[in-house]
This record gives sequence, structure tokens and C-alpha cells, in this order.
Amino acid sequence: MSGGKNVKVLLFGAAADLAGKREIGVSVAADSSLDELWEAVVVEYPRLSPMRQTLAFAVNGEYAEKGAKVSPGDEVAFLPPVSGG
Amino acid sequence: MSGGKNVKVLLFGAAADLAGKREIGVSVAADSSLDELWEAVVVEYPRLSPMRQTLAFAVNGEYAEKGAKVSPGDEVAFLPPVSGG
Amino acid sequence: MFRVVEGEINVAAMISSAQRPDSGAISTFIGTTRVDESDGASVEYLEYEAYRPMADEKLAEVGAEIRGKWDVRHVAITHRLGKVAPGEASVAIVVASPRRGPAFEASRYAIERIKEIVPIWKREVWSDGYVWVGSQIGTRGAK
Amino acid sequence: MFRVVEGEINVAAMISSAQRPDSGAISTFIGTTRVDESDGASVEYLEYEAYRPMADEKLAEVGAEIRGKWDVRHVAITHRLGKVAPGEASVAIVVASPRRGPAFEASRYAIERIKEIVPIWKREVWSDGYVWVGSQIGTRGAK
Repeated sequence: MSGGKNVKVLLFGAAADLAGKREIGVSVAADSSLDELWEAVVVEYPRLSPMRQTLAFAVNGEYAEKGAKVSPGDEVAFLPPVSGG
Repeated sequence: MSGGKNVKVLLFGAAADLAGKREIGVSVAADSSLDELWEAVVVEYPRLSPMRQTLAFAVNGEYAEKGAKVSPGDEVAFLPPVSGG
Repeated sequence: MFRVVEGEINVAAMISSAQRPDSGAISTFIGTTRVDESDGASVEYLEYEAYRPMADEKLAEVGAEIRGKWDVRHVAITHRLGKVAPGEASVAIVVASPRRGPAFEASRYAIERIKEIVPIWKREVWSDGYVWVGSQIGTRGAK
Repeated sequence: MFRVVEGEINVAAMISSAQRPDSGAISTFIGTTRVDESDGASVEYLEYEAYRPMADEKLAEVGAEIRGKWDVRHVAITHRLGKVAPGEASVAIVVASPRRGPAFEASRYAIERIKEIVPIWKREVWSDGYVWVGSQIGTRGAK
């Protein structure tokens, strides 16, 4: 997988809208954090940048803090403020 | 109507149960109070007596205090504590 | 919209009537027959009676109180009379409001007020006798 | 009992499933599409999307929280995805409890928690553009 897109990032709601994509492949090194992943995505999709303060994140279907580790093979989701109901 | 049963008293729930009747005819003079009506009924239906503290009354379909006037032709109701719902 | 009925309550129809473009929230309360147990006996059904038409008028009065207190766009209350079997509905309250807070508060208020001012009485019929709820008068324990 | 669905929510069936002899109260909350108006425009419909299966899991988590806090005997939550027309239901919560207090409190809690933790997003589609609720990002005002 070296050099390949080894993490699947799912985008929802306003984040998908701003990025113009619902799914992005990202390459991360073995000991990356969510924050590093975020920075890598923002470089490619700068329109996401203003969402930084309001986005939540999930790793493999569970909420995760920005310092959380991300490993190759993980599924990461960028979650704007939820608005169900 | 003089001497006739000029007020219809309706009984509900436990009151009807204790009196063994759902409707009673009572004679009242022109300036009677609900309290006087109640006393007249209790003489005839003494099993109602213990309900005195908990009964509410209605005259012609509206709640009324015991001091309220009752006139010939009125419809009076003896209302145990309500328990709808 | 404020009714005392003899048969089953059509809650689905009540809810359909409450769905409106000016409202975002519908709060519904349904009272059902619960089977309590005590002294080796259990509740077999509830039986309701009402002083009509005063009961209908007092239900409408509850509705008017609600409209005076909250921004609600639809209020309907139906109370059933006669025997109500376990799990069946004796009362249904449906309130629609632009926002959920008033919808919840109004439906809660409605059931509390019904239990205070509407001339309806409930008899619990147990396997070993009956009790008039509220008056605690009946044939249970009279054995 | 905790579901994200694509089509109309069958609230009547949800209520039927909640009718139980051990409960005396059913509180139901239904969220519906409200037509707001501003700047000469109005809401035409709402459109929901979810992160699945996380949304299903979080709905079940809300149910588990409720069972931990109140004596409830039945909890069901259904959230609809896709377009939801004015007056139609986007979410339905049905809670049965022996007593009415817990039923009301639990259903209110459920809708608040859904709005906090369940990964579902709503887009208001107006006659003059759309807005992602919560993010306030969209095409309205971008004219």
C-alpha cells in the first residue's frame, strides 16, 4: 500500500458540498493523527478550511478526537454539526 | 310543580354506585342552596354520606360551590374525584 | 377535535389531521389500560363513564387553555368511554406546534388538566372485584 | 426498533407495537417538515442524509440511554432519509412506560439526543436556494 491512498475519508452534508466529493482517498503514514489527516485533506480541498472549528470526526464509525491515531485501512468520516430530527 | 320532584340530580362513578341510582328527583324550594339539596339527598341515601368531603358539584353543567343556589328546573350533578385519562 | 367516543380511538387519523406545513413538531400522548397486580389479583379491564355534555365542554376548555398558553396550531383530544381492554387506548392527545418545546409542554399539560377538570370516571375491574379510581370505593377487599 | 429508512414512516404501526399491558402511557414525538418563509422565499422540502451504519448505531445508543434513565418498556425510533415534503414526518419516537412522567421525559430526551449525537444532516431546500442546517452553508444569499 506504500504511497497508495490507504485511508477512506467520507464527507457528509456541508463538508461534502464544499469539497465537491463524498469520498476521498488519503495516504497516511502508520502513526498519523486525525489532525495530520485533516491538514492533508485541506491542502487538496481548501474550501473545507472554514469548517475546521465545527467539524467532528469519526474513525471506523465512532466519534474520535483530533489527536486520535489513524492507521492505514481505517474509515474516517468528516461530520458537520448534526441536524437530524 | 309544588311538592313535585323539581330538580334532577345525576350521580356518577362511586356516587352512583353507593346510592344505587344514577338519577334522583329532589324537591327544592326556590331559594335553596346546593348544601341543602345535598342534605336532603343524604337523608334518603345515607351511603353517600362518607363522600361529602370529596364530592364536587355541577349545576347545569358547570362546577358550582356548595353555597350556590339551586332552583327548580336545574340539573345538578354529584361528581366524585374525576379519574379520566 | 375534542370528543368523547364509545369505540376505539383512531390515533392514526388524529395524527394525520395534525400534520401541517406551519408546524415542525407533533407530540402525542396516549393513555392505555395497564394491568396492575396485587394480592394475587390483576386488572382485567378499565371502564370509563362521563357526564355528558359537560365532559365534551371541559375537553374543549382544556384545548382553549392550551391555545392561550402556547403557540400550537392543532390540538385534538379524544377520550373513550366504556370498557377498555389491556393495552388499548382510553385517551389520545395530539398537539402540533411550529417547535417541539411547546408541543411537548402542551400535551403534558393536557393530560394533567384532563385528570383535574374533565368529568370522566374510571373503574378498575380486577379479577377479584372493582375499584372506582380516585374514590377508592368498590368491591375489592370487601370479600 | 431503531431504524433509518428511505420512505414514509409508519407511525401507526410504531404505536401499535408500543401498546402493552404493562404500560399505561405512550408518548410519541413526530418531527415534520415546516415551511418557513424569509426574504420572499419559502421552504419547499427538507432532504436528509446519514452516515450509515453509524446513524443506526447511535439511534440504538439513544434507546439504551433512555432505558438506563427511566422505567420504559418500549422505545422505538425511526428516522427518514431523502426528501421529506411539508407536513411529512422526518422522525418518529415512540416510548411506552407504566407511567406518563417517564414516557414524556424519555421521548423529549430522545429527540434532544438525536439532535446531538446521531450523524444525520438536513438540507433545507428553499425556493431561492438551499442551506445545510447547523452549518449554515449553502446557496441561499449567494445570488
